[in-house]
Amino acid sequence: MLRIEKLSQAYGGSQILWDVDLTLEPGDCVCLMGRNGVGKTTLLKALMGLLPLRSGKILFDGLDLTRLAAPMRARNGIGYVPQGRDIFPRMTVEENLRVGLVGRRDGLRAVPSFIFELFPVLKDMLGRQGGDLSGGQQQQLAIGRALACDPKLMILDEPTEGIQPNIISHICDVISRLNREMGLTVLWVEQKLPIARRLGKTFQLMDKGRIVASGAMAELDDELINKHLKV
Amino acid sequence: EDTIKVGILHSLSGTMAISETSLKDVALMTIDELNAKGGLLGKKIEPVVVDPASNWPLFAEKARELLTKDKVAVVFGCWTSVSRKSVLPVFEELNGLLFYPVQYEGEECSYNVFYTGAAPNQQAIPAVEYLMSKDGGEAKRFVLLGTDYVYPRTTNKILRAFLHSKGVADADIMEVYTPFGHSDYQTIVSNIKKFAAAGKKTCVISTINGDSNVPFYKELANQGVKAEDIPVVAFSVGEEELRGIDTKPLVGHLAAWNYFMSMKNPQNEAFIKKWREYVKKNNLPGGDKRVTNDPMEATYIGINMWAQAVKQAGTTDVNAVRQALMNQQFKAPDGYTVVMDAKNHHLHKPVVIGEIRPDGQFEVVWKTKGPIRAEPWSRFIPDSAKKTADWTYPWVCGNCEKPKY
Amino acid sequence: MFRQLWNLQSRTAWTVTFVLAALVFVVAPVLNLAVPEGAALHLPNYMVQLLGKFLCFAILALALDLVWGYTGILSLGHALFFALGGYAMGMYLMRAMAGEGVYRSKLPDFMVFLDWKELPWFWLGFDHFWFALLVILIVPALLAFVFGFFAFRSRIKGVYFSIITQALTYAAMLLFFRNNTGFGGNNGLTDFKRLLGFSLAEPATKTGLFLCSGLVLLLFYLLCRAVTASKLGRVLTAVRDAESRVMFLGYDPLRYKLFVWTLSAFMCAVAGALYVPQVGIINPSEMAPANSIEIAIWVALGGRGTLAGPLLGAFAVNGAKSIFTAVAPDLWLFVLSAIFILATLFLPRGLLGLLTAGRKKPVDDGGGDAASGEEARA
Amino acid sequence: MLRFFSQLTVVVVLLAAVAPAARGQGAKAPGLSGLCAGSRTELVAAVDRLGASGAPRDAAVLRALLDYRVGTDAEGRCVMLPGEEGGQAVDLASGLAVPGVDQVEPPLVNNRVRLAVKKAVAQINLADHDPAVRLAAAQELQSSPSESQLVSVEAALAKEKDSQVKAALRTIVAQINLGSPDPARKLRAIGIISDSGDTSLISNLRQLLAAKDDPGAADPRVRQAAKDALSSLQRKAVVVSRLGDLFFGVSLGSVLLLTSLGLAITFGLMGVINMAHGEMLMLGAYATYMVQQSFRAYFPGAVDYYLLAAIPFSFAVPFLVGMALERCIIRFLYKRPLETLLATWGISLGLIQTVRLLFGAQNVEVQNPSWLSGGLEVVSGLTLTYNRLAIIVFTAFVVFLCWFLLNRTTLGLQVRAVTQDRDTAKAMGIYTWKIDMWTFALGSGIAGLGGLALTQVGNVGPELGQGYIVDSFMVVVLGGVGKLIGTVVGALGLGVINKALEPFMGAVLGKIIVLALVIVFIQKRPQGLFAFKGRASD
Amino acid sequence: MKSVSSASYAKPEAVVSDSGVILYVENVSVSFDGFNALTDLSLCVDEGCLHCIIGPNGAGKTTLLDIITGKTRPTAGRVVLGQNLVLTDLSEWEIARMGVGRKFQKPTVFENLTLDENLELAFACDKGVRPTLFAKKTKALREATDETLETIGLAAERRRPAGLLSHGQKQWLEIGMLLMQAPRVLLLDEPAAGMTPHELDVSVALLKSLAGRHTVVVIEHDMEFVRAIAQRVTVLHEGRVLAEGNMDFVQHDPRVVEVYLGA
Ligand SMILES: Nc1ncnc2c1ncn2[C@@H]1O[C@H](COP(=O)(O)OP(=O)(O)OP(=O)(O)O)[C@@H](O)[C@H]1O
Ligand SMILES: Nc1ncnc2c1ncn2[C@@H]1O[C@H](COP(=O)(O)OP(=O)(O)OP(=O)(O)O)[C@@H](O)[C@H]1O
Ligand SMILES: NC(N)=O
Ligand SMILES: [Mg+2]
Ligand SMILES: [Mg+2]
Repeated sequence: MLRIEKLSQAYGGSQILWDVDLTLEPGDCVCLMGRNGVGKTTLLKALMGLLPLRSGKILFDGLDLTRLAAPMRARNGIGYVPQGRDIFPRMTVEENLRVGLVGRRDGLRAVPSFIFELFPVLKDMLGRQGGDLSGGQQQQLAIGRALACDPKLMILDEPTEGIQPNIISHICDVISRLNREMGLTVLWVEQKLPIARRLGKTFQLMDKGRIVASGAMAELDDELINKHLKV
Repeated sequence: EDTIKVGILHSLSGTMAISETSLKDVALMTIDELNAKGGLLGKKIEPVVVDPASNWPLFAEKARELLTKDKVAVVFGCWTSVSRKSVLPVFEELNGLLFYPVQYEGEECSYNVFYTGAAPNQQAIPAVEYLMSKDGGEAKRFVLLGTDYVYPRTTNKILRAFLHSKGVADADIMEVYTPFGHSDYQTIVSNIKKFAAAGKKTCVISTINGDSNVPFYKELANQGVKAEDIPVVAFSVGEEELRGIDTKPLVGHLAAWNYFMSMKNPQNEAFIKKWREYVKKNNLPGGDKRVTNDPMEATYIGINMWAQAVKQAGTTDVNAVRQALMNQQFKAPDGYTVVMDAKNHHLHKPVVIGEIRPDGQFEVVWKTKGPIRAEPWSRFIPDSAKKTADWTYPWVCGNCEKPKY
Repeated sequence: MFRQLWNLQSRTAWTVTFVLAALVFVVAPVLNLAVPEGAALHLPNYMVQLLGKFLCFAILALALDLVWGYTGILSLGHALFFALGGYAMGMYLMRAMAGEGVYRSKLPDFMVFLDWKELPWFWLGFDHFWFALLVILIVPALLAFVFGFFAFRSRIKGVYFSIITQALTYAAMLLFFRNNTGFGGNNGLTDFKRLLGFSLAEPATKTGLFLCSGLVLLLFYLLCRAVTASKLGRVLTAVRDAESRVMFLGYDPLRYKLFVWTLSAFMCAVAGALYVPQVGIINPSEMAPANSIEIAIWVALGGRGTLAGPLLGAFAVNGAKSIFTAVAPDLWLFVLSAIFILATLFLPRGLLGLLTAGRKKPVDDGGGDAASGEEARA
Repeated sequence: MLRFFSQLTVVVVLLAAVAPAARGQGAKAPGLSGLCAGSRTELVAAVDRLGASGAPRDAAVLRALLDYRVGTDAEGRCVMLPGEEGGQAVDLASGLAVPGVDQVEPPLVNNRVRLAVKKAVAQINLADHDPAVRLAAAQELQSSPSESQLVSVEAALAKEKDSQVKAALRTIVAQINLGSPDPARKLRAIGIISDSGDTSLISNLRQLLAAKDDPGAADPRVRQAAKDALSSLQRKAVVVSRLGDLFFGVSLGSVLLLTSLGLAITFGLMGVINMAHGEMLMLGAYATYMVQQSFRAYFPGAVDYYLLAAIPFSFAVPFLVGMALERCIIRFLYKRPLETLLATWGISLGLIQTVRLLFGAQNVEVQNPSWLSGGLEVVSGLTLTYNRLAIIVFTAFVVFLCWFLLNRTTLGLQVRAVTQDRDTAKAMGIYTWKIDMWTFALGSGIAGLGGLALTQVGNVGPELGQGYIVDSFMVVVLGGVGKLIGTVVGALGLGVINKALEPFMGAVLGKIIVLALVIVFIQKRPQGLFAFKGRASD
Repeated sequence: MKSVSSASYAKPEAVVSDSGVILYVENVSVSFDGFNALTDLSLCVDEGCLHCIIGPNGAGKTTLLDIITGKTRPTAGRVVLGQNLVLTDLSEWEIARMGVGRKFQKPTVFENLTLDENLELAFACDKGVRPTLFAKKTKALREATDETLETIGLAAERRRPAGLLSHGQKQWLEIGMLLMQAPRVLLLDEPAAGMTPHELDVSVALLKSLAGRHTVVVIEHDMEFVRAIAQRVTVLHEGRVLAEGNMDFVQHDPRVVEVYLGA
């Protein structure tokens, strides 16, 4: 489904990602973990086409994304939930969701109702400015927006940040369900172990710009955690 | 050094480019012509063109540069009064020579400047006299409408004094000013109509400058102000300005100048022909639509007179040329032999009043018998009435009340 | 004290400063006065005057950079303060030649023209240089202070601030255009004769004014250095980046903005006062909105958020203008236009960025340099 | 409108009348040869004679005089040349055709002659069979009736059947009678004037009240009646004048709006500090000029409709230029929005100079098509000019166009997404570069439409845009950046306030006050009229 | 109760609190265009206490901090610091000078300043214009900076502009700025968001060490974290207090479970 090969990335002089390899099979649900500043967000942005690569290759569904611009990637079925939500602050909730529709391949013009079932609060807030929402509401909106474009692969950057516990479970359930039932592939950056354990089928551990460990979620043991998630 | 350098100081960009570019062109044409005739004192004349960009301090800087760096023998330039005021100290300090080709408000007479445009008594006052005459419609009520700057202000001040002297009451005078670049004349035209509805013959004396004229005349035409009913006489609208306007609805409105392109005489025909050829040869923008106008004629006169004076003096030395310019005569395109006044550095010029024709030219409806002498110091302004401009012995001054020597 | 001064900037920066100061204070006067005319190295008078004018523009650019580059307040009305300083100086110069005008009147010529019988109240006192000096130092700064106080208090920011400053200078321009206002209308004030008894036509006076401008520029430059290198400078940058965050740290942004804003206006006024005797005229077109925009252009071209950049920009743009209006009167606008466009595209950190290429400095409004290449890919 | 049509009719009728004369069938008309007189006094006298005694056909000759078609030919005969509809020259003295004459030396026609002709034509036309022509003639005579006309006007009144014409004639009689020494006639006249509600007659009443050497005016009844009539007319005049101000305001506002709409898109929505906006207006205006010139060259018959054809062109030219600029320059600057100021300033300089070199520094002429010339005098004292009415309608159309594109298509949504967060917009599948390009081009194109409108009220020169840039930015910012509705309200508001102040303050002070109001207003609403509120606003 | 003058240089020492309560929120209501974000909310925070506020998304927690710090003005009610200082009368920066520091939910740091400079600006000292202009880099400042950088684990990045930090690093920097400010009351909006398990432990220790000397108000959704630190917990829901007490108490409140914690 997704294959990242020897991806390197640098901001100006300082290299952040070093030969990252990552492969996702259709229906995978991967948790990407790592300390602050190891390059998780950078990896996702590079994957999304928002940062230029230094070297490496990205293949998605047999398509070479490496030279493809971000919008094409979105239109090819990658949904992105950025870290820090990045809601369009001066657009209403509804407009934010409609922006999500732009990337759809089926040209649907109305926001699918399952999003409101998923996040009922959005329904109440449809006319409100995105920037006025509370942090957690924005996060829900960001996930809703990404779902609106009917992605084949969802990449989520710490999507549970700032969300109330019961909704976190709810989101986990939904994503798992989409993953299981609709075959949605998921790449999820997560810091919180319980959530990661609950959600992820496999994990990838990053450290200093490299993938340092990976495997089935059950294999994530204290040793790895101590080694790569502690200072 | 086998050339004589002359400076040309006209804005080629910025707001004034619209008017001044033609003056640069006609200056170059005249210089070409002189060079074709063999130049001056056996040398070619080399024009040094600079662009002061409608920026007044830049005028002063460029003037200084022309005089000191390029060491030009003379400068032809400026349009607005403020640009002239800006360069004046430079010319006086460096004893340069400036020919100023545009009608202006007077109240000035510099040793270093020769004024080839009209002073108020060579333009404004005869125009108003004409409007008050039987032929001009016997106007009784006057709207003095201008752009808010010194030329309109002064001209209107002089006119008001003049009108008072003719027994016109203040109630019959309306004075209105607009900012530079004003483009919405709805209210003003409608007020003029109201003012004119008082039953007395009303006319408008417009000193609106430059670009504002187009919107003004368009509004005038569209609100149905006809020249027969409310004639507008303008002092800053010539053939060049009319090029931007559809003149058919404006037929009959007037302008007062010292020259019109439509004047019929051999000098003018030759002048226009030369201009047409020059435009064609140099492929100037506008092509065969290019016209001549009063400041262009004044530029042409100025350069020719200067050349004659140089020949006469046998040198380009400023003091000698200045001396030689006194009483210098030139057969001008206006059909008269114009004379540089022996005393006040202003040209004797005929006053011509024209009515706009449908083709954008002016029909001359009145002119003076011959050239009249300029009065740089208006006798209608008390403080200036006392003044004399006389650069000959025993006065030797541009603005004093008694002889210096 | 001295140490503090020394610590203001790097050693290279000091070297550059000294070299420039030497050029202004030693080389230029020597080349102008001591080297005989005609010699290859002679610096002609008009060049001295031209450079003097540029020095004033450089002060202006410096002043704008202080508010725009460091504090993020883009003023499109700075020419107003410049012109006000200029007018105050002009009024003094007019009064200093009372009785020598065209009408030999105590009043300035334009007042005689308009039949005014006595000086309006706001002209009183200008026959004294010290008074004019006080006005130059105080009035524009005061106006800036009052205007700034209300604007900053209402938390007017970004383009909104830019536009009301533009409206302010535009309104002032129209006001000064009116002959009735009492500042000489469109013609402004001109035909000055002497400053503090020195004839303005004398080359020595001009050289003196040039040196004065150079000195003031140097002082202001060091002052700006001191301000921007201080903690206050960092607060300003912080205000630019995240004003509300600054408040939650306990700083009152209003006072900080007001401080630089007023300081900047003050610098402009001084520049204007130095400018007027050198160019010999002050009139309302100095307040035209386009003039203020041009200052921003100098700053942007030179390098916003640095101190040397704006100086460089002011000299480069005005120098280019000066040269090309004479060399290529029909085409100079294309040259200028090309300079602006190319510099924006290829010198994101301005001319200074070109000179200091390699050395890193973070760029504001979000990441900067990366922009160009990245879009192209798409 | 009425007036417009009646004028048209006059022209048509005159042209029809010329035809027989031109064919040389006209009778010998004594006095007609005076029309070639060298002295203006003689000329005017000849015209006056024609007016007093003339037949409808003579009106055509008078018109020909104004068209410089009457004059002395090479053989010294006074000849009238045929008009556009063709025919032969006619010797006015003999009434016979003089074939072969195609050039005459016309007498000097100036305003004095023109005025006399106008009056004479009006007098002749009072007997016209068409009521519209008669009405126009009567209205013409209203402007300065003289005692001597009383007889002929009363005669016409007696014959007149059309009520409108009757009323007009009665007013003329009343105007003349106002000067009669008889108080009773005066009173009657005042009554008629008062009933007519015609505010242009205020001055007649004023003169009556001010008259010193008129014994009839001293009569207290007359004075009272005159005062009452005066105050009622004056009240009406004030209302008319306020309405006028409102119209002027809306009209100025719509010009402001048209010139700002493009900027509301490029700056308001996209955030480009577009100093080249004025030049897009200018390009639109020059495109209009070019279309006019092509029509003149290739479709001279349809020249009146060039303006309609110019609409797509004045949109397309700046649209394409905008597109090119966006692709070559602007797009590299989205992450450094402040620097767009510098680049667009450079663009602006370049465009101005390019146009100056191509078309010259001088203004070029763009004509109001005949259907946009003149105006509709709704009541006396208030003329709504057609060009400005058209601009108001056109503005509404352009606003609708913008509204539709931005709110009824996803363009608006995508533009806003792109400006608010470019990266996220990309990640949502928005082709940001396409959106940028189309939007900037659209804004430029809309500005071009503004330029088209400007050609109808102002001048067309290379610096045209410079005069609007300050106002445009002010309007957009005043309304609230990014709010189309704000731009609309801001522009109309500024226009109306400006025009409401102008009668009291004059144009200069009025403008200063408006600027001051803008400054104060922004203090109250630091984000413009239609501010973004809420958390995201800072 | 009389508010001390809102003089610009009022010092935090002026705040008196002998009752042991440092912060009173009295009957505060806020509405935005008719939407009631807070409704008649009252709350006390004890001096030196580690007080957690939890509640569903949109409950009004951040809005409450906005009210306390002066970012938003209440429609009704007031906030009192100590016993005598009505915060709702003061401007944001005055409140900050009174010793109320805040970390935002979305990290906000000065992107163009280095970490050092960010911390320097936060450092507690006279923040008037003149003192700032003549401020010197004191030893106290240097020590505090070093110490803080150590605490937040960003010593290696100290000379980099803050804009180049990752999301989590910015969170830490903002906490560091709060520490430098040494406020009397620390208000932290979701400090644990985006932290790794280990970092969570660090911040737990940090906050605990602050308690006692400072009053700490924490908003969090991470129940582990709250459980680890909270001395008192207030649950907000739809702009009102739903429950209050210690962690155990609220955790078992069925209403809290229903609207917030979930099964
Ligand atoms: N624009 C930039 N320029 C230079 N360096 C950057 C830039 N953005 C991020 N970095 C650096 O890149 C590294 C990786 O950042 P990234 O945001 O990918 O981390 P992360 O793994 O997502 O961390 P977190 O868990 O805190 O979100 C960090 O050390 C950061 O300082
Ligand atoms: N300026 C505003 N305009 C309109 N609504 C607002 C505004 N500010 C806040 N709100 C609304 O008020 C409610 C409370 O928001 P607040 O940010 O305080 O929630 P919160 O408790 O912090 O939530 P979270 O846990 O998600 O951060 C939300 O529904 C939000 O949409
Ligand atoms: N001198 C003039 N017309 O400005
Ligand atoms: Mg991250
Ligand atoms: Mg919150």
